[in-house]
Amino acid sequence: MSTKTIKNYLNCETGIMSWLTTLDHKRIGVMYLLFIAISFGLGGFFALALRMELLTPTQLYLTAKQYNQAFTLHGAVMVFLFIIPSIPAALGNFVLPLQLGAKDVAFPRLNLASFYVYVLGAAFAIFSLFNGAVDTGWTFYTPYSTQSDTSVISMTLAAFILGFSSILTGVNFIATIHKMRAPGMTWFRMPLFVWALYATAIIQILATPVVGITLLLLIFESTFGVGIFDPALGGDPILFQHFFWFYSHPAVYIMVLPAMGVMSELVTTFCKKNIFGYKLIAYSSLAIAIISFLVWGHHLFLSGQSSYANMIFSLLTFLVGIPSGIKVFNWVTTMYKGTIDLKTPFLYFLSFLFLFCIGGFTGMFLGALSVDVHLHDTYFVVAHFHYTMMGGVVMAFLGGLHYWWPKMFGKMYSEKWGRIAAAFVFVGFNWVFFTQFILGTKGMPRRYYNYLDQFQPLHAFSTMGTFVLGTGFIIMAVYLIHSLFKGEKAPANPWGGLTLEWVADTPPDHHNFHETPTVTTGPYDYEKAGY
Amino acid sequence: MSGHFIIPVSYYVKTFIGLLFLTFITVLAAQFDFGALNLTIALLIAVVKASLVLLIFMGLRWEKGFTWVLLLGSVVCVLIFFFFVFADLMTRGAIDIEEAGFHDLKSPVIKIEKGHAPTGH
Amino acid sequence: MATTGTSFIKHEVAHHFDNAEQEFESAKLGMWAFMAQEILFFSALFVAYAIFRYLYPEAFLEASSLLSWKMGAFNTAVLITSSFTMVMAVNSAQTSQKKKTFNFLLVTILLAALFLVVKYFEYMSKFHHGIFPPNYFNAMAVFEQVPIFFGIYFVITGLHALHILIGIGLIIWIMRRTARGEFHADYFTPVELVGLYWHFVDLVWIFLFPLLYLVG
Amino acid sequence: MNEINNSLMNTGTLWLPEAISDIAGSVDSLFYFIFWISVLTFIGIMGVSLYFLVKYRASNNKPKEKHITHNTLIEVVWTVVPTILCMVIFYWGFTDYMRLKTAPGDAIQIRVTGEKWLWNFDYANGTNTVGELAVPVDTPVQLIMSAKDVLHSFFIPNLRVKRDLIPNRYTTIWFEANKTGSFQIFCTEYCGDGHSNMLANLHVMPMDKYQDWLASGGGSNKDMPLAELGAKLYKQMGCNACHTLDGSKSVGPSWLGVYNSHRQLTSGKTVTANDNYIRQAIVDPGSDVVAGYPPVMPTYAGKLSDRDINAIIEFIKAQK
Ligand code: HEA
Ligand code: HEA
Ligand code: HEC
Ligand code: CUA
Ligand SMILES: [Cu+2]
Repeated sequence: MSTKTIKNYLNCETGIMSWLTTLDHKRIGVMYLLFIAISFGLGGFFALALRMELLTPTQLYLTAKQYNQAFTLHGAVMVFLFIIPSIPAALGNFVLPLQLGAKDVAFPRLNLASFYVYVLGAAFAIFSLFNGAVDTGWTFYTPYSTQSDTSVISMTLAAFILGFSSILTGVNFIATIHKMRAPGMTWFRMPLFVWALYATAIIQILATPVVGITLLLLIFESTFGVGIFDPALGGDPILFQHFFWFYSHPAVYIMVLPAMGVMSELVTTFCKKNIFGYKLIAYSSLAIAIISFLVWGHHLFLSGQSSYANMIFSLLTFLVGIPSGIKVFNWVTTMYKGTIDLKTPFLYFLSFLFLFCIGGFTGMFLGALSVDVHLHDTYFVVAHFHYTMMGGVVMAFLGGLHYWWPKMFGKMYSEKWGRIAAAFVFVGFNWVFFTQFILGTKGMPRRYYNYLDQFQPLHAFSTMGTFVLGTGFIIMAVYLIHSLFKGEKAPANPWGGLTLEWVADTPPDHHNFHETPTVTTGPYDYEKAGY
Repeated sequence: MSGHFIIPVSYYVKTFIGLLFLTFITVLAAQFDFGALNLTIALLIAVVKASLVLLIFMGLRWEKGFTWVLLLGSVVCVLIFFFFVFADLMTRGAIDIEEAGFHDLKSPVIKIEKGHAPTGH
Repeated sequence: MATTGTSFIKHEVAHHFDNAEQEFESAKLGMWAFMAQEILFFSALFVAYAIFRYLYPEAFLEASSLLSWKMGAFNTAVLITSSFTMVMAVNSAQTSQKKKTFNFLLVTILLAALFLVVKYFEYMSKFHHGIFPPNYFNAMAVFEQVPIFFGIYFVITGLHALHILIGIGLIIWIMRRTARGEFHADYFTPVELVGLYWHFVDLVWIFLFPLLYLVG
Repeated sequence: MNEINNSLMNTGTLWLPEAISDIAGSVDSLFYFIFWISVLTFIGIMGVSLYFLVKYRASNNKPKEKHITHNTLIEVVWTVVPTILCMVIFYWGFTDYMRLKTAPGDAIQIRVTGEKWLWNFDYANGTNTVGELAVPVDTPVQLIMSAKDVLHSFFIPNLRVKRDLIPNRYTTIWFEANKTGSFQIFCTEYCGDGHSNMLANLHVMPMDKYQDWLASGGGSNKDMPLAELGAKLYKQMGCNACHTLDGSKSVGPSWLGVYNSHRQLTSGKTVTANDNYIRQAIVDPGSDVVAGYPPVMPTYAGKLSDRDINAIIEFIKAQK
């Protein structure tokens, strides 16, 4: 089957059609990556637009409606188009079968289908953008969303379709992980990234359908009226919030679990050390996945939900902190007596550690009932979720991207510029969002187009940081694209990683491995490797 | 051979007859009023029927562990969903007594008393 | 188990699998995962149903009495029968009985179509009496929340009917492949998977029937 | 009544605005408790990481050692300690929450209605105000709230209270302010274009002043010149949520140059915006809708006295 040639998955077939009809998980991963990068640019564009408007307390250049559309589209694009597929669908697709020593995912056709479903969903989202946009906030709360005259229907339909793409990816990963492992790869010899994707896939399968049906109900509600969310008919708008967060809370762990998986890979490779507490990290992924189903009500503390429910949800919310903490402590301890190499991906590891801890700790503030009464729907929440999503997930995504970039494209990027960009992103990010914690505790509500004059200095300061952050991303785009054309040729294993993807060629062969690898040890046995 | 199992047709026939019979019982039971038990009885029969379909027609009985985990996992999820939403709904206004005095509106604050459901707009 | 008869087509294991066993098991596992997804998909509707039944019991009683339980019961029997013929089709495929497989599948489709026809008449008679989803509802009802019941009713039965339509499409697809002789004792994965899907559709209806038609 | 005199940014501690009730103070204590736990843990984690980073840099050659992959004691410690801390935080948060939630039986009750995009306050004696909530100091006050159209949320940062308002349902909050002065009220549940302008003022006053205020039907404006009153009402009644004075288009048309101009209506008619037209536009906005705008303006019939309306007309006249 696999004849020894220098052909790899990138050049074994050529022409645009060979990409569009490919069943190769690596190519599908790369196509996802492209779309995700574009989505991030789009979401970032809206972020810049809304931050600019917030430079002054009153109108600068957008109308109230345009501003509301800007943050809605920013949130919706970032969440549904960018962050949910980012690590699983782009990096995961590329890396997972390689790490398992498999030739492909279990259902390559389904994989391609999920990509096209994603594209279809994206098309609906873009359509809604030009068809009056949406101004409901990414949460689509009723009854506002059933009354808004903007194109809520096409945007919810988009989210609905994108949800299915995510479900299909999840189904595929579950089957792949169960059935496609290389000989000798027992469950506890799987890399932790695989464990993380496994836990993620479970949430994807069990939570996403609920948001699907919820959004569908919303569509029916605004077209025919179903009545269940409509207070005028005796329906209950809070029910919509239950339905929405039943998915959307687990969804934040769909985002962060794979990110944590990437972290585990980075810390071992760049510390050249066997991971501390392998099993605990693996189990904590599952624990987080399970607990994530039990806490959605912390978004409803002030919505009119009963106090009993508030109590239960608050209690359970605190439980998530524990497995997250276990992971954090394990990573830190892994560095102990390691051989630490501060390469660009590891810088992102450190950024993640720093920012995610802040994001997580502020989550504790929000989980405490009485404190949340003050903080709910203020900029404190905005800062919290940017610290977890941008500071956590995006940093991990960037770390993973830089880590696997040589494997994906066979080219090295400039290490120097990589570090400079990482510094810009880190500084810029804190600049923008740490400021917002203070704004929030001082009482500045979120989704505000106009604000009190006294908040202006901090808002303006935050906006300035956006440009530092943006600069970081522009530098990154430049050197990454540059490396594709002019980059040095990458060796098969530039970082000295031990997981199976580093055994494959760089870039990998169309069939991944020339012969199926056999696994005899755990994934991070650096001791044996001589460190 | 794991995975490939061929089940004797007689199983299917018996299950089929059982299902038809249970449908009949469901309809029959609905003709009598057992008061609060009505729903329980109907659901109980439905669960038995569903289990028959799952176990025999869908072959769950012969499936391996993980399929069970998936299935039970999803059922547990549904139960969590039910349980927590009801935990909210049924206790609204319950520990904050002060709040309980104010639901003259037609709203699902707490359950509207039997016979007092508001009529007309 | 050898492939019997010459009218069958030998199945090629996809390149990324080691053997047919692995291929079959992956497919089946994937399908079960998908079933789990389907359960959650419908669950939200059941939760909504439960809540409003709990809040407005009288309205639900009244609304349910506007439905014809006879049609519901008939359709339940139809679906159960179709589930049975489906399972027989799978069994025939497993034992390389091409003709039988085909015929059982055909009967399944006919039953599915019968279900939809009954459903059509049911909808029509509702529309005739002004029973529409809430925005267009113009029937006489004592209780104000009766439209909510019908809102849920139309969404849930509508989605169920959609699942049946998709099921019919899938069955047609495997019928064509059966006719070509692709399924036999060595390879019948698609038949079995479509079977799983079809039973799920039946499963949902098993709950819908008493909940919607027999409130009381 | 004077403008807000207590700034959120410049009072209180570094993080939180001034607290003006006992419970608010207790909430702040919990806030700082979590804050310091977080800061300390954070410094711990970062400090240890930094130390490792420096000590175990690849360039620091070090002897080959057995890799440590387990240490049951430490793993148990870092599971159990956070668990305990979390439970403390939970319990504290929950008890304070219940205090925030459960009003004493003798509280003064005021009804609050939120609608796009203004706050209505109804007092037991029939006094009705828009955008101005007056309460006595050191007295428990309970707000019984509901929304007219979509969700809103009532937020007084200085009191650390907030709660959503829902159509067709009542929610409540209560507080006992211990300091007089004027404080900011926000709407914090997104409710559309005017969301960020859906503001109101809380005036905490001594009991006797409060009684006077109530008796005079929500503060007397009798002595104020019309145009000045109009300017006040423009803000207080929430007209500014939809109408600008600088000619820029918001939810509704700007008031700049409206008076006596020709208005194109959706019905196709053109009318002159004279006093009668403006009065009609205020008390029955649905009757003449200006072309190019949605018919979303709420009616002010019953909320504005004749004198108020005259005052607004004078104010609109002055916008040239
Ligand atoms: C990737 C995304 C992500 C992640 C990982 C999290 C993680 C957490 N979030 Fe967050 N959250 C969001 C995204 C995320 N969140 C979003 C998008 C919203 C708002 C949506 C909207 O309204 O638009 C939100 C809103 C939100 C709210 C509602 C706020 C409100 O609207 O009033 C709450 C309340 O409890 C909350 C809590 C938490 C908690 C407890 C965690 C925990 O998982 C954090 C756990 C981690 C740690 C605690 C740090 C590491 C632990 C240690 C080092 C151990 C030591 C710890 C202790 C001693 C405590 N989040
Ligand atoms: C993954 C999720 C994610 C990410 C990464 C971000 C990133 C950013 N977000 Fe966003 N945000 C949300 C998710 C996210 N956000 C959500 C869910 C909401 C809530 C919405 C709601 O209320 O409904 C929100 C709301 C929100 C608000 C609150 C609005 C309000 O309440 O009124 C603000 C305000 O400052 C903000 C700012 C920013 C900024 C400055 C960034 C920056 O980090 C962005 C940095 C990016 C860039 C500057 C672009 C750089 C790109 C390029 C230069 C091009 C490169 C492109 C290619 C190579 C193709 N966001
Ligand atoms: C919810 C937003 C909103 C609020 C609050 C609001 N308006 Fe309006 N107003 C509108 C809109 C939209 C129009 C244009 C459509 C129409 O004529 O109804 C309008 C039109 C008018 C007009 C006619 C102006 C013209 O250009 O012909 C007057 C006068 C007016 N409003 C006065 C007021 C006053 C006085 C208040 C406060 C007491 C107020 N409005 C509050 C939305 C609002
Ligand atoms: Cu009212 Cu926001
Ligand atoms: Cu959450």
